Amino acid sequence: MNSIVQYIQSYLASDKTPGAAGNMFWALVYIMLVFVGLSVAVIAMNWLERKILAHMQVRLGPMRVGPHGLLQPIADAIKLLLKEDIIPAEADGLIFWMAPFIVVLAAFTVFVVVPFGPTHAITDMNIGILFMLGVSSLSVLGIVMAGWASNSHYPLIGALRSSAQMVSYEVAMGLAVVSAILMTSLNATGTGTLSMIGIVQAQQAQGEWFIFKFFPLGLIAFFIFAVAMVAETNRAPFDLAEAESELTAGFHTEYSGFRWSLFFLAEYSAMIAVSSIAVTLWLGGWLRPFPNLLSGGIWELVFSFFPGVTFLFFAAICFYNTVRMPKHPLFRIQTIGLAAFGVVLALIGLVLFIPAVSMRVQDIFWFATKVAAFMYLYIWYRGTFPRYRFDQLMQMGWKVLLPMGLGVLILTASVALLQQKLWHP
Amino acid sequence: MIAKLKGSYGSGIQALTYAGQNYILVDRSLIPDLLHVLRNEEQFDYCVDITAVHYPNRDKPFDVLWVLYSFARNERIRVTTQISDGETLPSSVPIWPGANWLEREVYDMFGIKFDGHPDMKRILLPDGWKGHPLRKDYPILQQDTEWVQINLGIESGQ
Amino acid sequence: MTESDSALSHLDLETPEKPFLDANELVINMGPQHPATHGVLRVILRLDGEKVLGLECVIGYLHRGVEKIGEHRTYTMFNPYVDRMDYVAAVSNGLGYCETIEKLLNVEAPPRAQYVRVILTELNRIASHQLWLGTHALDIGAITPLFYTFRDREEILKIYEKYCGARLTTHAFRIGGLQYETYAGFEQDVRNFLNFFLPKIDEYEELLTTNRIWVERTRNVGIISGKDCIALGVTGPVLRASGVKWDLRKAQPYANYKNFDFDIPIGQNGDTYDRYLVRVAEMRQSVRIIEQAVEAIPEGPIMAKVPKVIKPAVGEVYHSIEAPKGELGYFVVSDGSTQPYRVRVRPPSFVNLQALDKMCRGQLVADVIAVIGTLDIVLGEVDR
Amino acid sequence: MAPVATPFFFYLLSGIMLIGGILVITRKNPVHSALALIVTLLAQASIYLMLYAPFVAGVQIILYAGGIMVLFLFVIMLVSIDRSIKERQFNSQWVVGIIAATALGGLFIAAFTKGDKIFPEHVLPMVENDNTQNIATLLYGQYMFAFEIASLLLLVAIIGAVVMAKKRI
Repeated sequence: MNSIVQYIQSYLASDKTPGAAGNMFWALVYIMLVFVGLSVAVIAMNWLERKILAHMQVRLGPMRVGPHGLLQPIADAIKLLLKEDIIPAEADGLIFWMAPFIVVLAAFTVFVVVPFGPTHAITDMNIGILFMLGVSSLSVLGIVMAGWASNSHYPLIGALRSSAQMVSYEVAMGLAVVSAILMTSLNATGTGTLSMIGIVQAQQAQGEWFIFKFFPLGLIAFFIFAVAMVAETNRAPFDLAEAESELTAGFHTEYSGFRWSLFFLAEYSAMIAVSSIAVTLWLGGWLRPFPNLLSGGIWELVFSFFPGVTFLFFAAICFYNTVRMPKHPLFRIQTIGLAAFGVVLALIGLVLFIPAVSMRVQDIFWFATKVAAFMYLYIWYRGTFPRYRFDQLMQMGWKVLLPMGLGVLILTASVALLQQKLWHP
Repeated sequence: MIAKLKGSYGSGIQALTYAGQNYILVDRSLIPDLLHVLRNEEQFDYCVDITAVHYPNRDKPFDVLWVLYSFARNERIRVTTQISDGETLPSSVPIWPGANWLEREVYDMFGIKFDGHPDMKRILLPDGWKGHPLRKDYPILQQDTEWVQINLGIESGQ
Repeated sequence: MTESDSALSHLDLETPEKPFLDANELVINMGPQHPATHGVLRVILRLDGEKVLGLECVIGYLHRGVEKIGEHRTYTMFNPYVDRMDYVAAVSNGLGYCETIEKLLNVEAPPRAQYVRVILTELNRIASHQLWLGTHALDIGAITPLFYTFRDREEILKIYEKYCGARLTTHAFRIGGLQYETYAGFEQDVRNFLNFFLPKIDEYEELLTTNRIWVERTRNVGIISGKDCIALGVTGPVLRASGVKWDLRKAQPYANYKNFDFDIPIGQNGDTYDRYLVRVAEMRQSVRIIEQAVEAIPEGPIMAKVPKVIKPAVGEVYHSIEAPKGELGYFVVSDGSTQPYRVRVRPPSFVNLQALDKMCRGQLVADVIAVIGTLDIVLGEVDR
Repeated sequence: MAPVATPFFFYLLSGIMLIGGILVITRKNPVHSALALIVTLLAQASIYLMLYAPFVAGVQIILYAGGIMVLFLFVIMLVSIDRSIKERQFNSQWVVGIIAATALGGLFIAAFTKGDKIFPEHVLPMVENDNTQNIATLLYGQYMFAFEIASLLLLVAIIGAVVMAKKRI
């Protein structure tokens, strides 16, 4: 008994990820945490997308289920789970059945290496970024299978479109990633790293986010990645695979109920996954703003307040809206619900002010904030842009992003080589 | 213009005016030639409409009429001809490609066939529908009960 | 003859190139239940990959026999039916019908009625173009303009509701003039709307006109030349975007359009982008017309001397107006009874839809959607 | 991290690979065959991982499972499936196939039984952490020439494919 407790406690003192430390128990705990956190994030994202998009479009969005529609995603989830699960008669049953699972599997597995903090990752792999790209490229398989197995024209065209699109943009994406990885090799040993944690540590060591490195080379690489990642996740303005005005719903036209919701889940977790790659490679991962410039005890203290203050701010918004709720008996439950939600947020915020907690959780907060900014960008795109046409999309991928990526890669390599030669003549 | 046409076609053409609108009543035999002339020499390059009217008690029960417009003259003209039931007309699709659907609609509604039309079939009603609804002997409540029963699986829509 | 032949020859299907990998030609059935076919249009597409080899429209799913109904209703009773054809521009339909019957009766609506008619019809044109813009942008993937245009269209519908109680199928006009005097504050409402609306057009344009993706999706898509337009009988903004400066309001003025000063916006290339620009410019011109009309609106009677039972003399009349979608014509034959002997409607959407095949050939599937949108068809009018 | 239950995972993965391989050649539907091949490739990638070659495993997943097999499926879907099912399978050369398989199997068995004498005795140090760096050093150092030749070959293949597929350029 004692040894088990010791085994569990031993990790807390370690500065490695549970995977690297070889601690099975904490690895499992982390897997559960990531899984639950991701599911909550997808649910929150669902609500936020509808709400933000609605306000961009001068309407209110969900307002009925719960205060300000807060419970809408849950209602939707229940609806989807209770819906009839239809498999078309002419469909290839086994493949039709497997496809959504492969997509979800690929979308969730990548989070094994996502570094939410120096110790907050399930494991740190030597080939971390390669693993992420590789596994996320497997989701194409699921989409192709879904489109083909439906045995219907619209899904087939949707699947062909999305797989062609994803395979094409992976090339540009890979080049952008390589140019960021090249930047990690600017240290005394001259060797870079593919490890996600190593990449962030390299940015810390060099005192610069890679987006600002070799200005404007890092910025261009980041831009290429930012465009390619939207295409990679089949989101507006690159959502041709599910362009509802053309192909009704693309590859998941024939899916319904639970299976459809799996595609939905996969889409959003894939969005979070690619955003976390971008954050890790260019935006300093878990690093707080100005870790070197504004260092020292006081600044550490100030920045450690941020997570708590953010949650208190959200709680304040909740309370403000509680006060503004219509004073009508029908709204009583909603008002109480909103107040309770605010209280929960405020409590979380207060807990985050405890120094021990805030030190441990700060990294996750900064990482999540950066990812959330990307998520907002995704919604913003969707509200603003029309949809690209397929040939224009391909043209953009192969004739604009790919040459740009190659150019940036070559320039980055040259500059990096030059700098190394100057350092070690 | 009318005088010129009369000169070349003689008694086959009758020029009429009602409510300030010109229209010409022409013999069936003149139809393809006259339309060609109107299109190419008189610059009536826009075929506004083709339609028909059914007069069941007449000898030749159908009035078929072309509403034409000339951009150059800013002028509208109606060409009307009378045909008997079962008689066909030459298609004007070679003259105005836009006549395609208009002629199909006339066929659909009146059962007047146009020779040389690229795709002479029903347009608004389903293929296989019996009867031509805009004929006067087709009452307003009548429908193709057989078609409705086979295709919609109900006794009658009315 | 030769000229018309050439007009036909490029409508013929070119022999398709032999497709790569011996892939079968794909036949896709778009509609009648499809999100982007604006109702119940069914388009059968023949595709080589994503390239359109040819298409065929199947219409008639919304056929209600409006022309047959017309023969069995009195002139007055048929008036509300025409609103149901192009239901997004019901007022224009009503104007065309009332003017046709007035012509048959040889009466003219009094000046005050004419002015109110012009105001309401032009408001309707704006509403129709707004609805078109929103749905067209939605087809191309921009969802936000839809909500903006619907928000502003609401203001027009409010004016209608205040004037005649209905919002969509208004039945606003009567044969010989108007039934209702305008409500108190009508002019002020219209003026308020114009002041509210002009900046909103800029807002739409800000979202789309210079949007790179919008321009790429619409420029050089669905090109149709002015010559082809005329050959196919295409009218309205589509014709004007192809560079033909022709608008019935100017060419053969009806109502009292000759009293107003406005321009006919035209395009050069006849592509989807030009059609978009033309329609947006038309909204501005409509605003101009309404501004003039609302300032000059005279006092006086609103109804001409029309008998209680309308029995026109024997005769036939074709009259057409510039509806938001193109030339809307009515051909009415009277046999001297209280019911029209024959009512023929020349629907602009029906004739314009013929150009779809010509405009889509050789383009991609995504362009078909854009072109269906840009033709601005209403299936209620196509099928009648 | 120390390896856990190595033999168990080895046999599990080899079993998956074998079953996948058999499915590839027995399925009538080419899409099913392609999917079985993907399973085989993924199992193989996992075996690379067990051999402390994470980079090779990652590349295997990205290139074969994620890239090439997707293109395979793409082509299979474009070509009408119904027709290819009806067509007789390519099983007329089964005699040759069995001979080749037996020869290969014999080679493997020989290598397994006589392996002690052929291959050096000592076990190479397992270098998980520097694996990628080592591959890079080898590829761009010792084997630079071979590497570049291989990429040139691929370039020629790409151009050749484009020329063959597209008559007008």
